Amino acid sequence: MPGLEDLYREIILDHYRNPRNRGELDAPPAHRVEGFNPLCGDEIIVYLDVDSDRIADIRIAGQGCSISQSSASMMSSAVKGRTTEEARAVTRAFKAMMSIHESSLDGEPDGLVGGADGSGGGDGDVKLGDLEALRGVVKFPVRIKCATLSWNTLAQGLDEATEPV
Amino acid sequence: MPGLEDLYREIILDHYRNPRNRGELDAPPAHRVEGFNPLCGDEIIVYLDVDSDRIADIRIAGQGCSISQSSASMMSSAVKGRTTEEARAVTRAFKAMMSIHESSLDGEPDGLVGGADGSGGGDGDVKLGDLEALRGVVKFPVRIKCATLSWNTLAQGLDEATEPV
Amino acid sequence: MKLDVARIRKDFPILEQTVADRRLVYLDSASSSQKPRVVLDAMTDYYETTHANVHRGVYGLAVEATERYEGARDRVARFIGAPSSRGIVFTKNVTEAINLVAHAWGRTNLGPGDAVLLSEIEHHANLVPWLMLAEERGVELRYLPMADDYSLDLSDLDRLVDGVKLVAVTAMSNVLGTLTPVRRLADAAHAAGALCLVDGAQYVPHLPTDVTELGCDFLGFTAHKLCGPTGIGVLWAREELLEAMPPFLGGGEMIRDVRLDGFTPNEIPWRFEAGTMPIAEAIGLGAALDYLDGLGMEAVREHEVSLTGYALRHLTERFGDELTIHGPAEPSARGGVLSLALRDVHPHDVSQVLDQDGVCVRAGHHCAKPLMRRLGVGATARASLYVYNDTDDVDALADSLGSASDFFAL
Amino acid sequence: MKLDVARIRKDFPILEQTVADRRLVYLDSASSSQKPRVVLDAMTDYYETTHANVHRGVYGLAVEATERYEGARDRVARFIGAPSSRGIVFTKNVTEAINLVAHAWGRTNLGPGDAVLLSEIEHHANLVPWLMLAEERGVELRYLPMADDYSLDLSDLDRLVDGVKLVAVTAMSNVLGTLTPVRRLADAAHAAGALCLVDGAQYVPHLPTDVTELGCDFLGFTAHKLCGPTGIGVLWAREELLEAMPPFLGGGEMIRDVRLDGFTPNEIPWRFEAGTMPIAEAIGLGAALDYLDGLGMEAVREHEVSLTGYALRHLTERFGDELTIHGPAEPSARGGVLSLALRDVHPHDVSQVLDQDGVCVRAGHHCAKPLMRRLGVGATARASLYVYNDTDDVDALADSLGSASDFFAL
Ligand SMILES: Cc1ncc(COP(=O)(O)O)c(C=O)c1O
Ligand SMILES: Cc1ncc(COP(=O)(O)O)c(C=O)c1O
Repeated sequence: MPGLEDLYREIILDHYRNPRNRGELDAPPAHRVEGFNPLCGDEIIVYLDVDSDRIADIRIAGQGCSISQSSASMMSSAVKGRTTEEARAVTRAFKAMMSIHESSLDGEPDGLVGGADGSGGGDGDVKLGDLEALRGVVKFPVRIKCATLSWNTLAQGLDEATEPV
Repeated sequence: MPGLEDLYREIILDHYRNPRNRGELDAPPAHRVEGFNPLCGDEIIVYLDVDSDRIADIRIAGQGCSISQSSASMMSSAVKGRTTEEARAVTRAFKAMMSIHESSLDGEPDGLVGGADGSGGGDGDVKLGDLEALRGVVKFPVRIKCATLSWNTLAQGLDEATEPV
Repeated sequence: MKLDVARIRKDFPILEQTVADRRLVYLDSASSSQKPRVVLDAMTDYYETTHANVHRGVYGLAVEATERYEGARDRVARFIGAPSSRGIVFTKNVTEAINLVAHAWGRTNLGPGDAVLLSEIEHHANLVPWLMLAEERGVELRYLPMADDYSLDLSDLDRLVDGVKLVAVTAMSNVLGTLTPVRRLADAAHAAGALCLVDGAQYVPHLPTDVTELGCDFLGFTAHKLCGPTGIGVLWAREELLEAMPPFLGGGEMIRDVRLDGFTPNEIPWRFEAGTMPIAEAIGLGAALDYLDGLGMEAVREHEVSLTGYALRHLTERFGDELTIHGPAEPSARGGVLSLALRDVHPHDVSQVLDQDGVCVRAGHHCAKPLMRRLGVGATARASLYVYNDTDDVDALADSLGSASDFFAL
Repeated sequence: MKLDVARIRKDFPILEQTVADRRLVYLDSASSSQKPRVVLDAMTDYYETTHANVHRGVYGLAVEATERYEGARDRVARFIGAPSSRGIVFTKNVTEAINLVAHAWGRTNLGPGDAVLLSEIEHHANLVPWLMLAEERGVELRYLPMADDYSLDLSDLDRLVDGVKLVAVTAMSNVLGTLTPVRRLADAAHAAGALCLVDGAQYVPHLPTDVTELGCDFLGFTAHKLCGPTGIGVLWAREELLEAMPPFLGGGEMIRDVRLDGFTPNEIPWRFEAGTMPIAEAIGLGAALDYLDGLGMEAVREHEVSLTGYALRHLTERFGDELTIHGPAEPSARGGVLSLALRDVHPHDVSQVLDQDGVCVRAGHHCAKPLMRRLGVGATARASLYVYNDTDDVDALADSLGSASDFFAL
């Protein structure tokens, strides 16, 4: 049985206690996207300010467990200031890291998650940095949803923000 | 295990092969009532000609197994020419004989069948005659519905025929 | 590969019973099959080691229970060749599966002036939901008739299918054994701009099933007829259809969010699984599919064609005109369902005599009253075959029919 | 009479498990209870000796299966003090039972301008069916609020009940443990000319139940929370109400006759049981009720009041302000459901730490999102007690909460 220290790395607890980019942005002009984890009731709200294909600002609101909150916090740091393409690449790389097992739990079934093909999509050299700390979550399949919630919400936000009007 | 001879008494087979009062009556003036056994698809149609509270004539149509057909045939002989009150008394007595177990099969559950209280209702001296041959049916609970089908249909017909218009 | 029936029979505890010193001759699998020990063990093992409610817990047991439940969904998808398990909805039986479609898809897509094409040979499960919809919504119902050789009469198909929005048919008749031309009907439906629902209650347990080859849009079946437990059935549907369907039953699990003034439904397939599902039963169903795949569905089908052929020949030789068998004469055109009429002896009486010999056949209308009327009978005595039946069972049936014939001789 | 928990624990095979050398501490019975061996044996025995489809066969097995299935119905009627088994309908879970009422009774009796009174503390199973009906039919939904002591606030009852056609409430909250004043609500409903539906999912497993004393018109509950199997639930209703209700699901068994242009429904209760029912599960449910009656429901209730009292005292002493317990303070006013908030540690994280010690509690919204919003939380960690729990389990919970508190200390 994997131990708690596999899940709750120090850096995760740090992001949980001191979340980065916490708050709201005026929407509009910012995009506001909500994500739910029906399993546990977690709610994430992502505010995105996309300026000519670059994430000029991002804010995270909502509530959730240490994993979903720290993942959201790390995500916000990882994509802030990046282009939407770069943000999408990190998302794919992160979801690839998380993709093992997600199928058999109450998320998307087999092979329908972006992750698997993302990892074969040439994002091999994306640096995950701090996000690597979340790798241990894979050993706790039911928590994968917690870790990916903010990323799925971000992906939806990027789609909406870059949609031709 | 009760044997076939408990169920299929000679007199039953005789009524089955040579059903009495088989046929139809013009309705109106006669009353026509249908009964179904949803278990096996048996259908009985009873035609009743009730003249000032007496069953002047009765005819049986429909199709069914030896038990339902012979029971209908015996019933028709038993009530033809009787007053509706007498017919009701025989019905109660017959259903009392059949009442064991009917509850737990797919008919009316516990204690809601007329039988039980009918037997306490002073019909103790009603002579069942040939109908006694059907007593063995009680050992084959699932066939009780076959034996009572025509009687339930008769009861409904008597209610309709004697309803104040 | 041939089935080793003697070995298979040992897997089914109930078949060890004797009745009046003879072995139990169970010929009612079309109504419900018996269960091999592995299926019962899978469920008991689940309860004894892993039970917890699924999808809602972080703790180990709940995670494991969820994995086993969702694993059963994947297993079902594989068994019927479904492209993904997202199209697999668990229900309590195939009846609920068809009602689900009638409610969630039917009420959204059908109104006055719309038509649904059924057939005369359907089980009540594929009639009553549509009759209810017809009554409520003024939907028109049309019926493919039965031909005199017990096949579906397609001579009028073009006219009948014209303008319908759904063709809903059984893949195999539970009374006649008739295999229907599902692919052709699905293609005709699609050409007419309609969808095709298949009632696979009798088909899936007995033939290799591939939803892509069948070409249908919805397929329903039920676990208790294929060595699985009672209490669980399956609706498979093309994912795009499920995605577009509103929920049917409301409650826990099928929601994403609930407020006092409204709710947001969950993703498919969970959108259609309200409340605590038959968890142990899903696991039992998975074990049943493992068991059948272990035998090989091709082998199962071969066994049944050959045994049905034996039964048709043997019974016809022995009883001649005394015995009518309502169903196709050609074993390859049918399943192992033999609806018998012994002279004018009522099926109920036939079954009663057979029961004395431990021969279990079903007497009744088999939940197909319109078909009974079409056949001009009130009921039939139906013997149906499965993996654990062999020629001894057929011989016992024949002998016992002989006794019934004698007993009721004039 | 006191429960002999040590002996009871031996009846539950799953409780023999150890996690990291410690005994399994199962505290999630509000979600689903564990099953005693007698229940598993009853189902296995049924499959191994008696299985056949019910209500349709003349042969011995089918008759016996029918008797066992209908016997389970009688058993259920006795357990809840129902005047007869004609009012007992088997469903797949309580969620389906409530949906059945919303469809068959609701769609017949409720339209625009009509109102239904629910409460803020309901499980989604008693919210979503009514939300769906409200959306479809323009029915108005009203809510009894929760008071700050976690009871239902009845101060506005007269106004709220005025003009409603149905009052639908839980008898015990699955989050707070609150027992609601069912009798008073039923009387208020009747005085207002309305009916009263009770969601007994949490009540029936834990307290002696008598529908006549409760005074309600409909009662639903679910087998898997009272030592019974998954896959079966119960709707009890007053017979006159069932008699007047049209069918819900259509198919075999619920009909009297079917024609190509219409059908005649069967008598109650079978009118509401379409298709092959969870037969083995009904028998398992019967065995579960035998088991509980063997313990004595009065004794079960006493045990839980005393254990809940112990837990409330013990946890409050040990954790003080660190731990919030969302629910009534008085054990006699509640069931053994303890919704915990440990400082600001997220329930998901609490449950994860507890799982390491083999302590199973549920973290989440418990299918009561409106109540979560009312409590101002996203989720709680819920420990719930049953007949096999004792003070050792509560102590293990407390110790493990201590670890969680340390682990997440700033
Ligand atoms: C109060 C209450 N109502 C309804 C339900 C739903 O029960 P089921 O999921 O068995 O339908 C539950 C349990 O989940 C409950 O606690
Ligand atoms: C062709 C067909 N459809 C539907 C059903 C209904 O199955 P269930 O009762 O499991 O819903 C049956 C069996 O009874 C069947 O044979």
